[in-house]
Amino acid sequence: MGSDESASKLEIDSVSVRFGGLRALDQVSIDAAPGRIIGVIGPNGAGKTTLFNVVCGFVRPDAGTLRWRGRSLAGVPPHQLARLGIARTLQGVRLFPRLSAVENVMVGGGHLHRPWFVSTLLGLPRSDRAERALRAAALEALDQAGVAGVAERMAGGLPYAIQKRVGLARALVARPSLLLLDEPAGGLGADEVAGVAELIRRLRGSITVMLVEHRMDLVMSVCDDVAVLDAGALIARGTPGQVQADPRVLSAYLGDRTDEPARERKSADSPPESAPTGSPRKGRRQRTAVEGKSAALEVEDLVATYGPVRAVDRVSLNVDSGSITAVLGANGAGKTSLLRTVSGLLAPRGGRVSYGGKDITGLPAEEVVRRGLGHVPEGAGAIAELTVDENLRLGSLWRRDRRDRAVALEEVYDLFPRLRERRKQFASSLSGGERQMLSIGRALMGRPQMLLLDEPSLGLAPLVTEQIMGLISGLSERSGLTVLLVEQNADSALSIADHGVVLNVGRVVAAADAVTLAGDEQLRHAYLGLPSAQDSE
Amino acid sequence: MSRFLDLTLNGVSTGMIYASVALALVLIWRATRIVNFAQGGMLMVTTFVALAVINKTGSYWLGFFVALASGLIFGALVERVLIRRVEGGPPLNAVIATLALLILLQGAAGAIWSATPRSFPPPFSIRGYVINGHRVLFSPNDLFTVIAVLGVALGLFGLFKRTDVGLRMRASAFAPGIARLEGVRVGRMLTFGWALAAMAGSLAGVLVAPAVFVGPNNFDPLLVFGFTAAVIGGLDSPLGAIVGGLILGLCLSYVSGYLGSALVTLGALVILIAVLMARPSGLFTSTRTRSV
Amino acid sequence: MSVGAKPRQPPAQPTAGTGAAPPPWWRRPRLPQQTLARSILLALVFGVVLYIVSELFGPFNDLRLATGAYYFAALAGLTIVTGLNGQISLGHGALMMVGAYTTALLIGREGWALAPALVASALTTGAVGALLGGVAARLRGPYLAGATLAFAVGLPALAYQYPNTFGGANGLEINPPTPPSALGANFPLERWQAWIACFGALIVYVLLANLLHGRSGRAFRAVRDDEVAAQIAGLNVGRTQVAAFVVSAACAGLGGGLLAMVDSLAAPGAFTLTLSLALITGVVVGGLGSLAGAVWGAIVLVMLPVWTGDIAGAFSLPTQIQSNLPLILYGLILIGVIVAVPEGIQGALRAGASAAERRLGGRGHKLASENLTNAAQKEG
Amino acid sequence: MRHFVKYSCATAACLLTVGLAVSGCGSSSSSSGSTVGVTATSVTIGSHTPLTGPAAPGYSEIDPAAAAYFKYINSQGGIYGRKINLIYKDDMYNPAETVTVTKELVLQDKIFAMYAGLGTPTHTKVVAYLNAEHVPDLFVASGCPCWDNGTTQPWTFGWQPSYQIEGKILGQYIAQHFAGKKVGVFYQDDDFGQGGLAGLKEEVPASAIVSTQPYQPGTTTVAPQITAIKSAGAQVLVDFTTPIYTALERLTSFTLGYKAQLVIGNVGIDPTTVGALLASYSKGKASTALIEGAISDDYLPSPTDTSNSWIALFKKVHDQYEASAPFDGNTVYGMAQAYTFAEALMKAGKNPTRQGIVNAVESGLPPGPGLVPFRYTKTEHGGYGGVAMTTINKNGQIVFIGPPLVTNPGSGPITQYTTAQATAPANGLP
Repeated sequence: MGSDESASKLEIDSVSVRFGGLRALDQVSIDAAPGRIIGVIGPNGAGKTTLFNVVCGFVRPDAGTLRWRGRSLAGVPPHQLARLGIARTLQGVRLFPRLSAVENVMVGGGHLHRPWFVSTLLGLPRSDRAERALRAAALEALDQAGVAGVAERMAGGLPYAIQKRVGLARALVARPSLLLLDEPAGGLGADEVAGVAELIRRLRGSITVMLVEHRMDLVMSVCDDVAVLDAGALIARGTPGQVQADPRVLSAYLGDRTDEPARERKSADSPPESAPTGSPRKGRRQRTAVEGKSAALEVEDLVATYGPVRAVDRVSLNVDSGSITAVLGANGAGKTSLLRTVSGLLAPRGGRVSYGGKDITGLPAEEVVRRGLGHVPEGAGAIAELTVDENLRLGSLWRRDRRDRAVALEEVYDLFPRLRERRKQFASSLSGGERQMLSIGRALMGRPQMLLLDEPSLGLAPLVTEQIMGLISGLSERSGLTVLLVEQNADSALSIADHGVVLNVGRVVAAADAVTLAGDEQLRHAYLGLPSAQDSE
Repeated sequence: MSRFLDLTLNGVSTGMIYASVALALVLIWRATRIVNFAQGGMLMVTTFVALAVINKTGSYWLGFFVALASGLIFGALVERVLIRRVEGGPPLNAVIATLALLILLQGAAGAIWSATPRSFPPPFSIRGYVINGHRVLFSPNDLFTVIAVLGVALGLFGLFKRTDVGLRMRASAFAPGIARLEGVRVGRMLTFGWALAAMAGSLAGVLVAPAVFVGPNNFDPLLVFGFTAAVIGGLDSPLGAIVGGLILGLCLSYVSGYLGSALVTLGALVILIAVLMARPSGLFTSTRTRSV
Repeated sequence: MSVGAKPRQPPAQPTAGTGAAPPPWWRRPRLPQQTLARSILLALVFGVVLYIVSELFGPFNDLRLATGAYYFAALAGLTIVTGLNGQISLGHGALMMVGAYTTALLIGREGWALAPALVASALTTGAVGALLGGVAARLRGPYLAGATLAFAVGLPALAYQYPNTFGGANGLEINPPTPPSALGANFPLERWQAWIACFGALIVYVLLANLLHGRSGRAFRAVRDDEVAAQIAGLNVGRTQVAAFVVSAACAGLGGGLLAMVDSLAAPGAFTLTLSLALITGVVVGGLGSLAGAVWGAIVLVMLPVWTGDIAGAFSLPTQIQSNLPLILYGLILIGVIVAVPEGIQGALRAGASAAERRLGGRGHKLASENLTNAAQKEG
Repeated sequence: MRHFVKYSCATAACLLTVGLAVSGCGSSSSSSGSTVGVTATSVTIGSHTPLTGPAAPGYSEIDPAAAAYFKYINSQGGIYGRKINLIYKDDMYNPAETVTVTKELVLQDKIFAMYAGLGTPTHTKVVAYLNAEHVPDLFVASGCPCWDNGTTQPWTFGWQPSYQIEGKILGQYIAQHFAGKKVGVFYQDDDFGQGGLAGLKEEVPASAIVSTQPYQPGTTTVAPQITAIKSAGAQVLVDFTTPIYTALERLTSFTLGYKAQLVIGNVGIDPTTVGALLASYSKGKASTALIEGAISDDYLPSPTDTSNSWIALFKKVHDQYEASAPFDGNTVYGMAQAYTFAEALMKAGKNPTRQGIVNAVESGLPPGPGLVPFRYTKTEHGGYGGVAMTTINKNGQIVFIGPPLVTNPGSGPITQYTTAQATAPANGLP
């Protein structure tokens, strides 16, 4: 490391990447100076992981250059980076689950000690020596990561936080000069994040670290430099303090973009010309008769897990009939898992869900929908292989009344004239906004009394987001639809919601009516890691 | 030239048979992500059933439809009784389970109907048409074969594209999670998918039976070539199954005619590898990029 | 609206240091630390066991032992590529065929001695495996299954196409090895064949065990578990997959060579698709991904037909049913095993062993039993 | 690493346990002094044959038929008071399996002799073993000339006429009766088809043979081969095929409108089997309409010839012991072969030994149900030495159209055999 450290510089120069019509990275330039810790932040879908994938050779940039130690990285396959002194961790953990922790780490250091194949085959002392040296290095790396005690345990069975550290050790064992960390704190609790921060801080000065993170507490506490991406473009660069104060950054996160020209993420994605009825009001909703309504959905101490991760941790909330409740929180806070558990896609590990007074805990999804609970899934909820018409019809098939199905279809087309135009097209050819409309429309085909909406604004241009929010608000107002809305874009969500709930690491950390919550410190803390009252506890 | 014509026609009619077995495999793959090695055994059993009906009643068409119906029932039964139990486990286990079923079915057929192959009547004449004074290797029965396979393919296409059940099945195949959210009972769709696939397979059985006779092992090569055809076409694409079957049928007919019958299986290997090297997921499946 | 529990993080810090209590005496055999010494010792132990077994057996059971040994070599190869590297192969029967024909040609036509002929068979088949692996590295799941199946069906055609070299449908015959005169004039041929086959299987076992517990085995398993993460960790995924195929093919080739030696033949009828499918069945039923599983698989492949035959023989049924009863039983037993023990025999044994351990071990050995569970998983 | 050791040890222990368990069972009976497989009341013989798998059709009937005949003999008191116990094992036509089941029969079941092991690719792999172990290898069920070598394989005997002999006699008939016509040959690509073709070429001038098309057993379509023969303009079509491929050839020729004088080797002519395969195409006529007029050959009486005393005997045995199976050429084959074995055992005397039965066969056997004599001498182990020409009549029956002819597998002359067939013994005993 020592001598060439001065040259261990990564230069990302005007890199652009397009996926189909989507511009994932747009002329991004970032330099990573030796010995510094650089954070890359930005809302979901900003292009952070794509940036790492470009560096690692998984994605070929359409334009721009990458240089490492002065040499171009173009055409370098991912598996050769380790030898060039570049190591990376992956989003999630992605350990090798059926290898022990120490074996995982040994794989990462494999290029350092390579015995001859034949000597391994015969078990010659030479390979024993290499193996011992590698094992020692791996144990040291595990120790460095603070998890030496689990060396012999199977990686797949380890607690999530431990797995994260093993993943870090797997990267560290290669003695990299540049370490790329993809969400090192994703899915971790506050204490665990602090531990990871400490680990990363210890690397400062010796190697260059670049990290992509949603957890602002981590970014703000360890990074020397922060680069902010939004919609594929670099929008800010500076110290954590500078970035936190930057209004552009705040608006990128919280979605208040009134002072900013709308940026089109999708070339083909012009907003729908005829905005549906109930156009959004910029102010908070001022609904009155809330107390007179009965609770439509009651969630009590709900627990759900994904493998070792406790995604939903004893969450309780009530949604009043006819109201809009927003569930807010950063990436990985457990919002989507909460919805999936309510709608029966994910089996709960504990707790109770009741809807309309009836217990629906653990009911399979296909039955839950028959109780009048529609779920609009996240992202590409539209089935790409089906046409618009088929996607919509699918939503009403479980209903017996054939004639009403046709009526519902016409109603949805009236609501989304743009979809009527494209009824014969495959969903794969739609723009992001149109797909979102299609997902919502499909859920409406079942004439639900309640709608679970998962990040309807994900990856959409602000104008489109506004229209979708307007639509939801309108539906709720006109037909008394109850809505549980999961959103990252807190400002948009709260603009139409009656109530808000903030999740952090699977738990409810705040709940209040929308107006109160919009000004709450707790929300800013959850999103941007700003100091709040809680931290001083 | 007339030889070339004969080989081409022979390729088309055998290709359609391969296509219909491939279709059965594709339907099951799409629905449950399982390669059904028992397909050859299942269609063997339904063909024996059809033969029994024909011999009893003397009516080909009754036997024909009984074969299709018993295929439907048999497929659903296999899915419910066997496949359900191995579905969640390691993917190879399902393969082994279908292999075991194949062995079981062949043993049972040998015990019930004996190893001796039997004659299966063709519904139409097998005397070739005369073109330019030359009697070609293509008979009304071959024409029926082609029409029947295309008909069933079109019927399936219609079922998938035009009916509610088809829509549910496609949704279950492409996005089971979303399908469930829209109230589709995905489990039933899987059973129905197996039933339909077994029906397509049983069609292949009765169509090919006049030409290969009915015996416990007489349909083994059919499974091998049907699977090859499905892989060539792309396991997710019914259209690919038809095209894959035709390509394989034609190529193997030319290989056998011009290079020698010893090279047929080797020819299938070469064609398969050539296609997969150009398109690792078959002709009609788009390769998806892997995620990081 | 109610609010969930307040954030409360249990300290998830792991204990520092190893912390594990020393394992009880019965599971720490004092064995040399050097792999080479340990391999030799193990080979000796196994060798002695096999020697005793072969002495106890009559000639026919010796033949079964030899058959099991060549199945083991092929199954161990399949364990590498399918169990540890995650690439399905339905073509290992054809690879055995390559090995068998190489041995038969070298011994029968070129007059080679058995040992060099077997080594050459492993190497030749390894080379064929490199070609197959090059194709396989580009394919996934059922497409790989289809390609290897076509390989299994297509390769025997070469025997028909070149009858002068490969003997056509009849294949080739070779003379069985002669037991050295030092063993006495009445030394049974089958025992000598069993010794040779077991020696070959033992070499496969030891070499593969070395390989699997070293760098290559780790690489194979890492690529199986996560190709992307393996790339990031510096592994050339394509090359690792080809390497797994080469090693695997070499084992299958040796297995084929041993088959040629034991059965004195190389003929297309012995290497049909049925053999390839039996092999994949063997690894899955034995327990995918461990050499011990391959041992069980070999026992199943040799003994299951015997058992089904014996059971069928206990009935007196009409000829037609009697002849097919073993097939029916075979299918039924396979289905039963797959449904009842999806992890295979070795997997079931491990689960049973660790359950028994937990019950016996009590609190003092809690950590030890945990180690066992992990070790068991690690073996897989 | 320790785990590896531990599991290895565990595996070794398991192996040892399994070994002990296996060694416990089996291998207990060893008759001291007397001949292996022979007791005062029984003679145990063994056979390998495909009972399941692609090769099973037809062949799987032979050993059960023989077993039925042995049961009949046993019910008549056996041979010198000994019952013949035939153990036949399924080898699925897989040579490696043949080796295993043969050794099982010899080592574990302690058979006195190998009897009617079926198939060339299979049985060739155990000839060396059986000879080395001095196990009589009687009446291999295959027409390969490779059994016929008393010098190098003193323990092995063929039974049916070799494919060459058959080819030669068929070839002579073609050369005599269809002189000047173009001949096409459709044959199975193994030693059966190749042997027949080689014999044919001894007699038919090379210039007359316009096309020879092999097929692979297991192939689903023979159309490419038949179109080649048709376009070569062959006027005489010779089939060295199994019944399934005879039927496939007939169907394909029918589709193509290809008409030629048919000549079909003995293996592929059995009218019962072929007729059953073509039954659906008969349209009211005899199911054998498509092979009517075909020239063939046989060395045994036709199963449809109920006036023949042997057929009557075999039918009686069949109806008594194996009634559910069809009565066809395979049945006659199996029973005739069983009769030959009974002859040999009888001739070996009251106290049969392995060498004794070999000597008995080498000293010659009466042809029994056969139309031609056996070629059994000290050096010749070939079995029936010829065939008689036949044709299929309107009723689907085999009709003899010429006297029995005999020859050798080489280039020896073809001569007539004039001795008439013996009458079957009433009690079935030689």
